[in-house]
Amino acid sequence: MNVLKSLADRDRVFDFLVPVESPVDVRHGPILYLEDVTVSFDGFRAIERLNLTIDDGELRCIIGPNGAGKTTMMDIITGKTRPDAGRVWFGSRHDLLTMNEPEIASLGIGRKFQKPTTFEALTVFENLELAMAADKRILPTLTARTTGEVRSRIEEVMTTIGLVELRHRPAGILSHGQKQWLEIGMLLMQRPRLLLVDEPVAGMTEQEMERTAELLTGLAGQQSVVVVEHDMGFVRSIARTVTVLHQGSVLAEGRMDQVSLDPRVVEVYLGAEADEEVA
Amino acid sequence: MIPIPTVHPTRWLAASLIGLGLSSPAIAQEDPIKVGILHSLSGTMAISESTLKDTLLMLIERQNAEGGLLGRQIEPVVVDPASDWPLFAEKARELLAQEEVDVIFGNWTSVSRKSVLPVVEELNGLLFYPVQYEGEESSENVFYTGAAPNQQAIPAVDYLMNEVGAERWVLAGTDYVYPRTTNKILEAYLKAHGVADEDIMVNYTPFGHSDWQNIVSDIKRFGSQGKKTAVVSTINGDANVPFYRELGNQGIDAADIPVVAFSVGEQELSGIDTAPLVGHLAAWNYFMSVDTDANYDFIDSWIEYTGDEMAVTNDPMEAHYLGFTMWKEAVRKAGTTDVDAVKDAIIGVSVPNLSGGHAAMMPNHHITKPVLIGEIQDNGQFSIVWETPSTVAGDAWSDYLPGSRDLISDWRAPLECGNYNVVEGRCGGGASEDVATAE
Amino acid sequence: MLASRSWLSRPLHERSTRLFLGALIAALAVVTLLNLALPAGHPLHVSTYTVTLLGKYLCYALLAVAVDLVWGYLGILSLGHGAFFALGGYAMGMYLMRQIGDRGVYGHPVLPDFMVFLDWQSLPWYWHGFDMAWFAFLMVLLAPGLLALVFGFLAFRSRVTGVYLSIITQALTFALMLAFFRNEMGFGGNNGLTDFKELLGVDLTTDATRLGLFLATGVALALGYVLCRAIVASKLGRVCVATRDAEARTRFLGYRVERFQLFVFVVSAMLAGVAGALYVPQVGIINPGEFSPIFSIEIVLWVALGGRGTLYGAVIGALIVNYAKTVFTGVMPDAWLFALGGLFVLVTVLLPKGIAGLLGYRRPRRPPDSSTTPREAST
Amino acid sequence: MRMIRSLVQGLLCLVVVALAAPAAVAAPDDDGQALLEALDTRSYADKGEAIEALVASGDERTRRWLDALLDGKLQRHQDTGRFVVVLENRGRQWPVADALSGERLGEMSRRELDRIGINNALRGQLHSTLAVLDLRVDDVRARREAARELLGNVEAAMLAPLQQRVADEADGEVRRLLEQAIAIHRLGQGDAAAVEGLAGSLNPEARAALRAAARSDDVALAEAASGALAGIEQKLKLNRGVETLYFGLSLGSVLVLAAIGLAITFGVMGVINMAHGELMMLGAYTAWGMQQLLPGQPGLALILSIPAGFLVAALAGIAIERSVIQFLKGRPLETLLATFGVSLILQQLVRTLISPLNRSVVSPEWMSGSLMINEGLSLTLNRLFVLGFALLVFAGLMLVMRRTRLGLEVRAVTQSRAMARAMGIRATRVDILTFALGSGVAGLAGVALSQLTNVGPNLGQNYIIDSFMVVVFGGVGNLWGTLVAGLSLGVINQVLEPWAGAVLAKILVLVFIILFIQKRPRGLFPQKGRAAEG
Repeated sequence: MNVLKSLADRDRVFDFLVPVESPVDVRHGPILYLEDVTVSFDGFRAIERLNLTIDDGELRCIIGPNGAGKTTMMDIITGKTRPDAGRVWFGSRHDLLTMNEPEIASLGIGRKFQKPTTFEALTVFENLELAMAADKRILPTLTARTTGEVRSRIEEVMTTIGLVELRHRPAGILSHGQKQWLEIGMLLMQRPRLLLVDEPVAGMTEQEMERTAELLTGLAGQQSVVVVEHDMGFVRSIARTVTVLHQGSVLAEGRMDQVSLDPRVVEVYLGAEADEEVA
Repeated sequence: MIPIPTVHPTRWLAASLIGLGLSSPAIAQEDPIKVGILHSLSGTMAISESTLKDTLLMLIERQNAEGGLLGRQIEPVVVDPASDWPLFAEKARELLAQEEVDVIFGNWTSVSRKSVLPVVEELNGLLFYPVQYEGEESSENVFYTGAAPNQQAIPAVDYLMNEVGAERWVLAGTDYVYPRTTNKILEAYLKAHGVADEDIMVNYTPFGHSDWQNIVSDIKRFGSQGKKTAVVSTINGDANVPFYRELGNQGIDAADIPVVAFSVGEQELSGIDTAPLVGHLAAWNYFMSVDTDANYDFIDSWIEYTGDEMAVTNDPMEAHYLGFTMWKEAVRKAGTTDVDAVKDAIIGVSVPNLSGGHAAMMPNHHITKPVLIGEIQDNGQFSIVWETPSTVAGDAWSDYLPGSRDLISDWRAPLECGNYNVVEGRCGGGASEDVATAE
Repeated sequence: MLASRSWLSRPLHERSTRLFLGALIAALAVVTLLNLALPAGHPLHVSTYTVTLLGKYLCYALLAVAVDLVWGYLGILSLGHGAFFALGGYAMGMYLMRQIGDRGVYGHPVLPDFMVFLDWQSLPWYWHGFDMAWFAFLMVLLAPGLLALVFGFLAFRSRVTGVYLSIITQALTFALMLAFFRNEMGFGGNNGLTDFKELLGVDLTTDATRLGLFLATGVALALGYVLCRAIVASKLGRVCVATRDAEARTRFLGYRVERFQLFVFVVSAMLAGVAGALYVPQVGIINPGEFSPIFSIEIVLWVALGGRGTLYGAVIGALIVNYAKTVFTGVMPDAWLFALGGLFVLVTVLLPKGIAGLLGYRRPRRPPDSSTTPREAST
Repeated sequence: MRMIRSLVQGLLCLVVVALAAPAAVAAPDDDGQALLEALDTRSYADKGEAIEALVASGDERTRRWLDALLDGKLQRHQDTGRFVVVLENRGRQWPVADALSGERLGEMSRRELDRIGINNALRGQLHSTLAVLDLRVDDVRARREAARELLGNVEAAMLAPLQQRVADEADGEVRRLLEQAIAIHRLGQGDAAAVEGLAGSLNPEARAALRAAARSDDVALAEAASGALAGIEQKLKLNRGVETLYFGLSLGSVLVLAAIGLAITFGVMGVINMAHGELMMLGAYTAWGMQQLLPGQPGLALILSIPAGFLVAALAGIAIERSVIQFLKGRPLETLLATFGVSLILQQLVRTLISPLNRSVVSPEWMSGSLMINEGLSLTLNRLFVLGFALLVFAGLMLVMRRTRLGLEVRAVTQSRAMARAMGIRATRVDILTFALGSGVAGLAGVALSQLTNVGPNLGQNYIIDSFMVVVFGGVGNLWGTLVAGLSLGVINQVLEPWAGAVLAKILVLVFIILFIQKRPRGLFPQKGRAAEG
């Protein structure tokens, strides 16, 4: 008989897997803390002794030439890649290296991919609905109802990302820019403490970029935001502190104007950047 | 083509129903006698069964040429159960319920027969089953024209024991009910004749087993103990080719370790390079090489029918020949194709079989057959080295199995029981209502 | 679960489901009517043979729905669903065997015939309890369910995906087939289980029983369909689709993907088991053939042919292919494989969305054509 | 046995026999007729004596008659009672020659001929008789064969002449064998001294004799024998190991052959080709067809059918690619479904066009029998060839992939179709060629299989599942992976088989694969690229 029961509420079978929903503890310092993180893919060192701290509510831009390890860093933070060495802490309580993607996500770390990934077969509305912070175990998900307050929340976000009138169109038919927005919207639905945003404005028009900039700066404060971006213009428009990655470790860090004067940076990055703009 | 619905399921389903309805032609009264042929024409068993279909078509053609039966033409109804056992049951039902055939000739594997059995009994049909099988069955509606274990296995072992002087025995078979039962019977029989346990090696392999290296070398080892060793093979169909090839290549020749097979006939040999097999044995109730005029005529008409000079005949074909002839006689005797009439009429019917002597239908729905032992020749034929002095009657229930020792089968009145328990003096089968209610 | 009522009843408000159920019920009614009301020999009379045949089709339809649930919505191509079907079938078969009691040919009070003549002394432990209907019916769900649970847990946990997953499901069913062929296993080996007498005390051979089984299958199909619709229409269903199209994304949203996959996989396996259980008493035999990988591939073909990711497409596919098989094997015994093979080729080449793609009616959300993206392609 | 005396006499006059020309013309009053008459009796005992008489007669045609008798080709006309030798005994009409004169008599219906039947006992007798005859021929090989034939078949009365032979024999091997043969006989007589001669011999006959002796009541003899046996068993252990390994490798090589073509079409193109097995079947049927075209030269036919089989299968492959697969670009799943349909069609095609029955493919002399490593261990030739063939095919493929333009293009397309296109590689052409290559290799596999197993419509079905297992286990799209996977699975299977039994062994292997994939979800050698994504 109890076999039946265990089948009935299967989600309890794995109680040990259910994450401990404890608030992030930022009383002592930073919200994100990477120390001596090193990872290499068959020989090639993607990240080497990387140290990085993000303060609560900070907006940080991370720049660097291709292959500097920006995306790899995000993979490590979100649990997609396990580093060979080093420590990664979320607040002072959560050791991210011991958790898998869903656990990390449910701690309140949201991530936007370099290549916008949305659920093409689902409508804009459904995309956001899935992203929304909720009990994400099986039975609750199965029996979940879209209540009025859920709707209003989704509406709200849809207006922020300006996809209201497309709410019932499958994400598959959205333009590149719109997908970017939808993905950002999905991040917002998660109500994350920390947003990792990978090249948010790739393929966006000028005014779209401006709105994105407003959005991100607006977010900063209640949430911490880490932006990886190539577009220097965009970075200048939002950056407070900038970190320059090179060959997997921090080359320089500081305010945009300082950094851009740093000779090494000019050499390894801005030079390359110039080339890129030419190309 | 089948109707691809561009409309809604309901209408389609309705359409399909009508389709099913129409797929059975309306039946008038004075139409030809219908003979159902239930042999796999595709799938794994097509190799063995498709020739049986042709055999029947030939027999029917010949019969019609002679003016049919009871002045009516005989119309064959061929279906393809595709070596798919549940499909056998379904097709049998189709033949009996839809096509309303008067008799079915068919099945090869035991499982297909077992799957058809309930259907024929439920719809009271007639089934003639042409293949040697494990026995342990006697149905009111089935006539077993193939060999029961006592008509093939036991005589073969006798031959090896007495003529060849075998002392150690390898019982190698495919893992299904026929070899299992046959080997059980043989084990009991051998032990009864004082063969020690360590002198018997039993081995089972899956269907279509193709890698025999290990097993053959085991047999070789088992045979090199200084006692004459013989292999009794109930290996089925496809698995034989690689088995014999391996035997030949590992240098086991018939003089050292003879293999006697119960499932290897001329047809199987036609698919094998026989050179390395010369001298290995097979036990059947018929060989193509049997030297009788009846046989030569049968062979000639078969070759004419197939138009293939090299076409071979084999034991199950003869079994169908016998079954068909007996059914014909019974129908003549009864003057009707009505199942019950034929069932009663056929018991005791006796027809000359191709290998000399007569085959008579016994009350247990098995027939009398001579048992022949043949040695494989390089031309894919068998040279008959031994045969039973007279014909042997098929025994439905083996005397060497504890479960069935006390059972007999007699479908004549008053017994009319397929599994009468002589000790308890009652009909133990599901047929008896009293037991059913006692439950 | 009070909450569950709402999500379960959700599909009943959908047009597609209503149409489907309507069609199904109508069909059942028509068949029953034509079978009972009309005299045999009447051109429109549906013989019991046909009824049983349709019953078998409906079992296959339910099986196809189960496969479509995991393939169409979860993107898991299972080439081993025949295993769950067969397990359900064997559970039922074992019950039916025990029902024979001492009416076997040997009249043994407990042991089935095949055990008697291979002189087994006593009933193997795993045969105990199958004389009780409730236990057997429970096993119909549990046997496939547990297998799916263990197998799925391993596979999804270690993120086996795509063709690798498909092939090991195939390995699973293949291994089971070989195992059940072994007579030592005590499941009747190649002969399987057959010669059933009665189910729940009712004689299996009577026309009434056959009609009853047919209707029961119809009901089971209806319920199964509604259940699947309910799942795919729920938020969980959307998580499935999300997983299918962008697994990593779903993880980063905080869903434990492997557990959703496991849940749906097990549900699907149980449905398959039920289909198998209803199949056995109607065809009258269960044997290891049902485990054969080829059969499992055939199931997938039904779904593909009907149109995957639509559920009702699966039903249509199963019905058409098997109806075609019945007709061809009778009408053109020597050539039916050409027709069937040709059918598969043509439909896959000409109708990528299957027959459902042809139907005028569509679900509001168009069936995903993401099957054309390379990533999804190799799943 | 009484035959022995006559045998001895026979041996004396054998010199004549050996030198005599085979076909002499029958003398007018021929005693041959009488000798043969004696053979035509139902009782096998009498036949035995008749044979002795024949040998004793020293008639120079003896050898020819005995050979014919051995093949069941010595027959007698029902009406005329004339003895004939059947030259070809297939079909209904047989060409025959007169047994006495040897002159051709045209064709006779098998209906009017009676065979002079023999059974295994007689066959044994004939073998040893002929062996004794052969001890005299010049060819050393034949003498060795003859001597080996005598192991365990020596009769008391033969001892003297045999020892004589040993003395005269030039060849050491023949001498050794003869001595063993004599020793075995002595042992049979209970002569403990003979044990020495057999100690350390791996020959099964010798072992058999020792075992028999070990069972005897004579304690001394029994102990000596079992002592010798113990030593032999020691040696045999190594043999067993080698044997199992060989079994494993040869099974593995079959798996590799079957899978390697799939590794290309499936691994490289991502096409799940369910018709792969049927392509193998086509290859096998090509081998059969070739032998029909070249009757009497199975060897040549087989060799020719290697390129032919490749061609046929490759063409079939191209046909499939053009007619079906090209329309399913990037939808490999659909390819699974469509090619499954194709496989059904191909099977039934063979059934209708050729026959639902299996076809017999003869193995040429040089491929049958086995290669003797030592008396106790010999490797079956046909499998040895297949093993070698598999490795050759693999090497060939490696070359094509690594060294040729095609290989380069194929790899490029695998990595990134779009990029390859951009670089001007005609992806369509590459697809066709790749598929043709994969199919052709399947054809080769079929040719090889025709030497191991049935050539029939189901041939493909039996291998397709295993092939997929091997490819996936090895890692999709990695040829090395396929090789290693195939061979290792083969060995595992054969190592398990002795104690688990054939079925269980296979089940265990499957379970092993399932668990292994859990550990390494991308197979043995994971590879990047289109087909590897999932």
